[in-house]
Amino acid sequence: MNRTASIFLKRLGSLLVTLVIMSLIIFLLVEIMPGDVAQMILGQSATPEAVHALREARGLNDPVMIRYFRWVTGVIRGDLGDSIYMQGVSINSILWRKVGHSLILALTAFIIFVPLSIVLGVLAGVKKEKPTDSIISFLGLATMALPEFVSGVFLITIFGVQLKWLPIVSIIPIGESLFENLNILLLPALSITFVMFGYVSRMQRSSMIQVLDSDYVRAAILKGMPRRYVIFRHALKNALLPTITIIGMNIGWLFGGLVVVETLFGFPGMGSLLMTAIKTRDVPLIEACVLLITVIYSLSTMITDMLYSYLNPRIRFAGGQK
Amino acid sequence: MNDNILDIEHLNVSFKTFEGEFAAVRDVSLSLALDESIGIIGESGCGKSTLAYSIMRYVASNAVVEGAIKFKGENLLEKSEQEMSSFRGNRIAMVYQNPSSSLNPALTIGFQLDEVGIFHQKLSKEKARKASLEALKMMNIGDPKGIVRRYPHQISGGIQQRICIAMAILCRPDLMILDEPTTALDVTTEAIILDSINKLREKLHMSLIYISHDMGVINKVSDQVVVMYNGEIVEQGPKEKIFEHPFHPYSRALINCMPRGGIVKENTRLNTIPGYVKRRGIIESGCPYADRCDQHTPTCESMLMFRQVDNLHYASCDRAYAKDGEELVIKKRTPRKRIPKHIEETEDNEPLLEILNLNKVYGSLRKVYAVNDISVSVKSGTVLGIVGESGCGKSTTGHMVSGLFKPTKGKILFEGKDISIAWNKRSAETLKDIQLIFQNPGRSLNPSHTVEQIIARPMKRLSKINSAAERRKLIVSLLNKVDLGEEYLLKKPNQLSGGEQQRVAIARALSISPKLIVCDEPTSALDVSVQASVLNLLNDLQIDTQITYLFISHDLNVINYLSDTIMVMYAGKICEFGTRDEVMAPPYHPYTEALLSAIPEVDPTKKKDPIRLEGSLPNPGKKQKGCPFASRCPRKVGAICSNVYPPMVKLSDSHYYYCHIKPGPKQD
Amino acid sequence: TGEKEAVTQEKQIRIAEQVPNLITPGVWDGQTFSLNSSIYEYLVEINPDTKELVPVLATSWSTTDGKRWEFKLRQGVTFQDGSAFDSADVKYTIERTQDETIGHLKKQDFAVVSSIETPDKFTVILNLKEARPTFIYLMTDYNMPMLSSDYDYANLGESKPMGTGPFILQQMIPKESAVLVKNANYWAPGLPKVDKLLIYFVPDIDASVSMLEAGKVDVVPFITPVIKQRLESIGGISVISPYQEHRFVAMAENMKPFDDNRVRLALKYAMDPQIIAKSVTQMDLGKGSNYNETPLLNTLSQYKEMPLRGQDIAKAKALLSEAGYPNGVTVELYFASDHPFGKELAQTIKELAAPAGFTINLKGYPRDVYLTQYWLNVPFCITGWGGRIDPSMLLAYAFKSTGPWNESHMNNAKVDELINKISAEVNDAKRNEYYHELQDIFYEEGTVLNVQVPYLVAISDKVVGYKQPLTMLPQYKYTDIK
Amino acid sequence: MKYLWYQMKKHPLSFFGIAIIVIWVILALFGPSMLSFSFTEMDSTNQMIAPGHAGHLFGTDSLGRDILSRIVYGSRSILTVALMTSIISTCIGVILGFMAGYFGGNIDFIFLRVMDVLMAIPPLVLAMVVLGILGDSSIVSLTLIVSIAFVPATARVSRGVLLTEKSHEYVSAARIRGESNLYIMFVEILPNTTGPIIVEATARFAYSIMMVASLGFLGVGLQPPTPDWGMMVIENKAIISQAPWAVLFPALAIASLVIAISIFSDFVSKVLIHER
Ligand SMILES: Nc1ncnc2c1ncn2[C@@H]1O[C@H](COP(=O)(O)OP(=O)(O)OP(=O)(O)O)[C@@H](O)[C@H]1O
Ligand SMILES: Nc1ncnc2c1ncn2[C@@H]1O[C@H](COP(=O)(O)OP(=O)(O)OP(=O)(O)O)[C@@H](O)[C@H]1O
Ligand SMILES: [Mg+2]
Ligand SMILES: [Mg+2]
Repeated sequence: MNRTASIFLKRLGSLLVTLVIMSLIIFLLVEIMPGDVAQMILGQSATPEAVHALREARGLNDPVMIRYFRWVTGVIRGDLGDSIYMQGVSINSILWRKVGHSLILALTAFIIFVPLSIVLGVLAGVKKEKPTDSIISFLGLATMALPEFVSGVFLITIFGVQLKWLPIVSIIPIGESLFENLNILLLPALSITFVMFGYVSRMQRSSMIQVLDSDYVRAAILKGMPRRYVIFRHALKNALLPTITIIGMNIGWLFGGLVVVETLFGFPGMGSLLMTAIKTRDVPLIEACVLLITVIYSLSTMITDMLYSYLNPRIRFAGGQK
Repeated sequence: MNDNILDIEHLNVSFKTFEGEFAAVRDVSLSLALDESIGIIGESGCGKSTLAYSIMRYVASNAVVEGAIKFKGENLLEKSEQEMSSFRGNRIAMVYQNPSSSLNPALTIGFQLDEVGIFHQKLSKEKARKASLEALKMMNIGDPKGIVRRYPHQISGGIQQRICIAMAILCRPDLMILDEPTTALDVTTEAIILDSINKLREKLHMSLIYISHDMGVINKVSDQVVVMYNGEIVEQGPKEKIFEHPFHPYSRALINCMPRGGIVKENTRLNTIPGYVKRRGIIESGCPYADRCDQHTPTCESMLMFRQVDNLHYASCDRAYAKDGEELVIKKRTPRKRIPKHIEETEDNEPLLEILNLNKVYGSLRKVYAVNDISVSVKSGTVLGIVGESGCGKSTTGHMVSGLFKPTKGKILFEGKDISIAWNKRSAETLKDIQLIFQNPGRSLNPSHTVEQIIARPMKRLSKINSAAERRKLIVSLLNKVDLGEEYLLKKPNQLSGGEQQRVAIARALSISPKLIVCDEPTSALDVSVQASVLNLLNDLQIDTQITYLFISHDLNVINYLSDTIMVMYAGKICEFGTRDEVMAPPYHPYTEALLSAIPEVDPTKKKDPIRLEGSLPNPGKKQKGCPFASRCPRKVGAICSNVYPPMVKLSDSHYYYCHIKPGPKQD
Repeated sequence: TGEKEAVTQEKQIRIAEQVPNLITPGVWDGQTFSLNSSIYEYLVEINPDTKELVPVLATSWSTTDGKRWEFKLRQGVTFQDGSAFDSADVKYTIERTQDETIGHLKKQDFAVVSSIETPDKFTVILNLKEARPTFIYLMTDYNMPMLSSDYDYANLGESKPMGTGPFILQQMIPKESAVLVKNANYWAPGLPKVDKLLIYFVPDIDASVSMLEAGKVDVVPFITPVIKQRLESIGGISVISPYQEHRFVAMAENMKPFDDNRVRLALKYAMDPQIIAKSVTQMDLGKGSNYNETPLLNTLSQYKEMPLRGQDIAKAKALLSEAGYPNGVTVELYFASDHPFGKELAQTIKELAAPAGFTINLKGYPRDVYLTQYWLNVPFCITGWGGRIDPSMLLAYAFKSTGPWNESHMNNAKVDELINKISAEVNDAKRNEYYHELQDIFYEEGTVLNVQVPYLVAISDKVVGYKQPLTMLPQYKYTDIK
Repeated sequence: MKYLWYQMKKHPLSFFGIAIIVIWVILALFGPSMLSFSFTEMDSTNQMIAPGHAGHLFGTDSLGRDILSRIVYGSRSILTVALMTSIISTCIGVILGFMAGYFGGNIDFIFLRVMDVLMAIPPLVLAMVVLGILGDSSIVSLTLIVSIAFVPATARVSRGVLLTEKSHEYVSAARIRGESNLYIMFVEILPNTTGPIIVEATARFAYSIMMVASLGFLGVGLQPPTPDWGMMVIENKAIISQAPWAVLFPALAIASLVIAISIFSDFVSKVLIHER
């Protein structure tokens, strides 16, 4: 337990370092970007005075470091700043609602792909080199690197355009909440599921095969334990461990995928918000989104790590050989 | 039919691979009576494990099994997978080589033991636990109640293996198969396990199949011996017969190539078997050993029937030593005399290598005190043997000398020059003078370079021989020196057998004519037959060139054979130091004594009582105050042992050890 | 159930439009219209059908010489915060154009105002430095709604916009949606006709249209011609084009190779207006999209019909070699790749010009990069311009030698003179003559291709009375839903 | 060679994968010269016509451009970018990963921390933000940024492979004969790590295509009129109900190429790693 706690502290420390560096990178990146935010806001007919005035008003004329520290101190106080377009409208008021939506979408995808890919991955591993395995493995291969928007387009064509079962746009009607419109989650979540299924099921398959090939599984079989029992009691627990890490690490991909999927379906989440922010060069919003993705991703890997170390007795009870 | 436990009839196992189908077990017939113990012996790759797994009906998917395996009259090969479950672990149990990977890391020891009882004997959880504790007690494991709550990684290798054996005897099986259960363990641990296996046999009356490549081990636990070569049984009979009157040329060669029983380099040269085990396709016939046999005749091409040599003694060769009388057999078994070459007077020489208060601490957060305050000196032209259990710091010492690490403290003087620095600071001269040969030749040769590149590189770098033609000439002569031909130049390491690889490694070390070669267990990864040839080679080279060796091994027989002086190490410290004859004769340091007693003897007539060393090496992460051996010492004097570092007991100019026990006759 | 009934009885129009950037009057770049045009109001507005000026907050206006403008204001109008609207607010609104801290987009145009008089609460008099007979049109500009002199627009303009308009902002979820409710105190009796406007901000036009198809919204402005085609087959949805906009393909008069009029003519001869219309707008020429070589919209009354120059590759080639480019010429065309029709137009021009010997490399950039780094500095570019009822302002900005956005770097004394005459001429007929004269010059040696693209709005047939004049401001107060 | 055949026969799917890749490569190299339409040619009389009509095998888009020629031309840019990306990211990754793994200690620590930071942001988001901010994506900038986004992954793999190899004694042997670090890394170790590195590179290849296509889809990829498959999908998504081919064919092109490369990479890894 102690060990888990120390892992937690270590990860927390590195998370902070990560965030600081990340924030600096984003900030500098935005700094070198060509074009002018103020010009962007004011458009073609902007007067030079207008541009200058706007820069002044939004504090864009201050030196980078001052702006950076202003921003960082704000973030520490929980104030992500204002959207560049909306004086007085804090990013906090824009972002969190969308983050909530994205998390629900991610969770939906999670609920679909995690059991699906683990079950099928285990099945493929157990039925190694049999037709069942070939089919599952091919599906995994085919979906693994298929961009979300491609599978999304196929899904839209089938379920939205041809069958008309599901809405092809995932917009929440005004005055209603996401929970009243859960059907809009399905197609985007399925698009994400495709890619994730590919990754996770393949990983699960190979770790299952590796575990089934291990000495201790052999030992269990030679102890006369029935095959089914060996698979569930002896193999599965060990075979799931690497998968947990893989799922944790792929949360990053998942968030990349969210941007694409949300853009494709017009889903009001963080991904489409980031896309809008990029298109409109809403610098504080870009910074906030990227920072948040970093936090979510780092937190999820941290939780994965801890879960892993908790489930793995080798780490949980790491002690001398006594 | 009969009351045999096991009858294997004409068993054939072949594997389908990319290179075609080859036979791993060929026409093996074997019977095992109740309470009988058979030892199966043979070099690596001879199909021993395959045979064992076939009995358990656990073979790879690319295997084809033919024949019959009858367990108490029931043919196991005809059983369904489900029916087999009731045999496995219940009536036939098996223990394998690697205990640490055979236990499930995610489950507690107790769980893994209990499930056997729960499944096979339908016990309740509590009863199963009781049975498990009992089995653990039977294996002499202290604190069984604590052990069952632990996970495998929290337990040392020796105890893990004892748990595996306990698991195997839970259901009181009729037959137990042990596949090299002690190969991965230290001799002292091995001795304990062999001991308990023998005790179990007495108590439980079960039949045993014990697989090993070590004749000493087989000698200890088996009544009958089966010698396998390349998938076939070449000889079979009571162990006394086989060890004393080996009939088949292979058995004979195998027995003779081991350095043992006081054989030393001055008076003997080890027997060797040329060549290596070649896989044979299923259609090839004839004597499998024909290509390596010194008694080879054209008729060997067609396989011969098993032939009864004596009552219960069979062999599959009819001519080799058939006509030899008993005396001749013994004579042939004795290693040939070697032309003794006198060692030059090195007495007044300055030592070539001098180690002064050498220390090595690994890591900074988690410290490992690997070598603690060692001082020793090596004279030019002699062989210093370093022996000790795994983890005692032998390799670390050798590696510091060769410059892989910088010592944490202390000095290494080479020809009076301080070389206690790492490789990147050493002069080319020093690098050239000290060479290192590793344990695993497969890993010490770059798999993507050719033999020529491998040997040429140090010549180019350190001897500054820049002409490729000149280098090639030298390489060819080096290859000849290590009994390899010119055709090896363009081969890559994975095209060579283990022995050939080690020869290439030796050639590489010799290529720049060093003054000192550190040999870090150069033969432990090799089969006995290959070990013999490598030892011979090293010995010959040493005589030819008067090179100095720092020879590291955990095998006291090998050390005894090759060394002039011996250093026994324990937990990073020197226990005993002296010339070979001094160390090998009493009085001993208690650890040396235990080590010597633990070596399994090949001669079935000699009976030895090993000194049981319980426990394991002290935690290398802590600095030891007293005698490091105190925790396991059977002759501990008192609290002083664990509190005060023992003084040096000097028995002669060259012989000393560190112990609180006063020299003199053993006090018991 | 009673509540539910109330909900169903409530009339609402649902609109899906682009995500707005700034919405504060004065700095608003005119991307999202429904929100602003419903919350704010202007002194006058344009009747999209008759194109005539309609009194709104001003009940009447008059000028004698084009220099002194007098407005009579509507009485009894209140702002949505309850304060009364009067001449001080008008004065404030106009003075605000000069506020340095705002950078008002109409600053230039209102620089001509020398003084503002408010003789009483409902009269405002503006004195101009020089004659501006068409000054009244400025008051229809989308950045010139009447603001309350007591309201803090600097801080609340984005989050709590407030004006005298027919609708009040009730709720806004930034970048997602806004809800506008009927202004109960609206001055015009019977208006607005619906109770609510629901506005979705959807970044992807395609998603908006899908919502329209699915019956989830009623109005989708700013759709593309491709989508128009897609919607044509669907019952219950119509696509209207209230007005057209300019896309100027500008050739800089002082930069190679367009410094030679023959090269400009060669490009003009290489163009096929039919193909341009078809490729860029998916419409036939004259049916929703237009093309000419002058800065005037074909649809304006000022425009004089001119013959289309047919595509003549041979002539184009000849002109090009005459100008010293017998082997053709390579030039880079800059445009904003994220601006509607930009990509399509650029690619079409590249294709059409190729046979005549023009090798055109396309340089598309995001709009702000294009505007800050390339526009006004490059020999060849495409820029979007909104249509204006009174084209004189556009001319002064973009084609006068001193114009701030003279992208084609025109420096033609005759053109300058004509533009000056146009803005000062009181007589309409006289002014139109000047316009025609100008057109002739542009036809012969002009620096632009004027591709006119439709502004398209997709509307559910349930919506009646949708009005949107050339000022781009939809007039939702007249709109009703069946 | 024989071994390769044996493996291919054992994995019949690999034929399929390799065949599709070969087809795409041939199309990319020679396809444009075999086509009857240029990829920018606008057939204004034949806008959005169905596949097979008026000589347009895959139909046309809303500008009357031939879908087939756009796809064939698009294969050039996507293959070039993906190939360059996988090569560049592998090279940088190998160099960084090797340095870190080989020297260990503080260098490794810093390396791991930096990689942690870079890994904390999904590569697609990173590339999207950078390209979106820079605004101007050419083949060069696209290649560079996607490569950089992939470096953490490749560097970690290389580091892992190096660490395994480094534990082999031939490295120690090289050290104590005084070889330079560079020699050890690149002459001794590198040749033995080609298997896993090639496998990683081929996997990267598939991911590059995925990423380039996704960036195109998001509108921050290549600039028009360079036909980009991802961009074609988003451009034509509006007409999916009138001209589904304009969306489905580019999507199918992406899918076929990505799946084929995945199969190939899987096959390569079986040949080079698992079954050795
Ligand atoms: N599944 C398999 N496929 C192909 N060859 C195999 C397979 N399993 C074992 N072999 C080969 O069969 C031969 C016999 O192997 P086996 O493990 O029985 O030898 P052994 O005598 O136990 O050797 P060791 O002492 O090394 O354990 C070896 O050459 C081995 O490489
Ligand atoms: N690089 C290292 N870092 C940390 N600890 C090490 C390292 N190398 C060896 N050790 C530890 O140092 C101690 C001595 O190791 P060393 O390899 O010298 O023993 P050895 O006698 O050669 O054992 P073996 O017979 O197993 O080869 C062991 O406890 C080992 O675990
Ligand atoms: Mg074996
Ligand atoms: Mg060692």
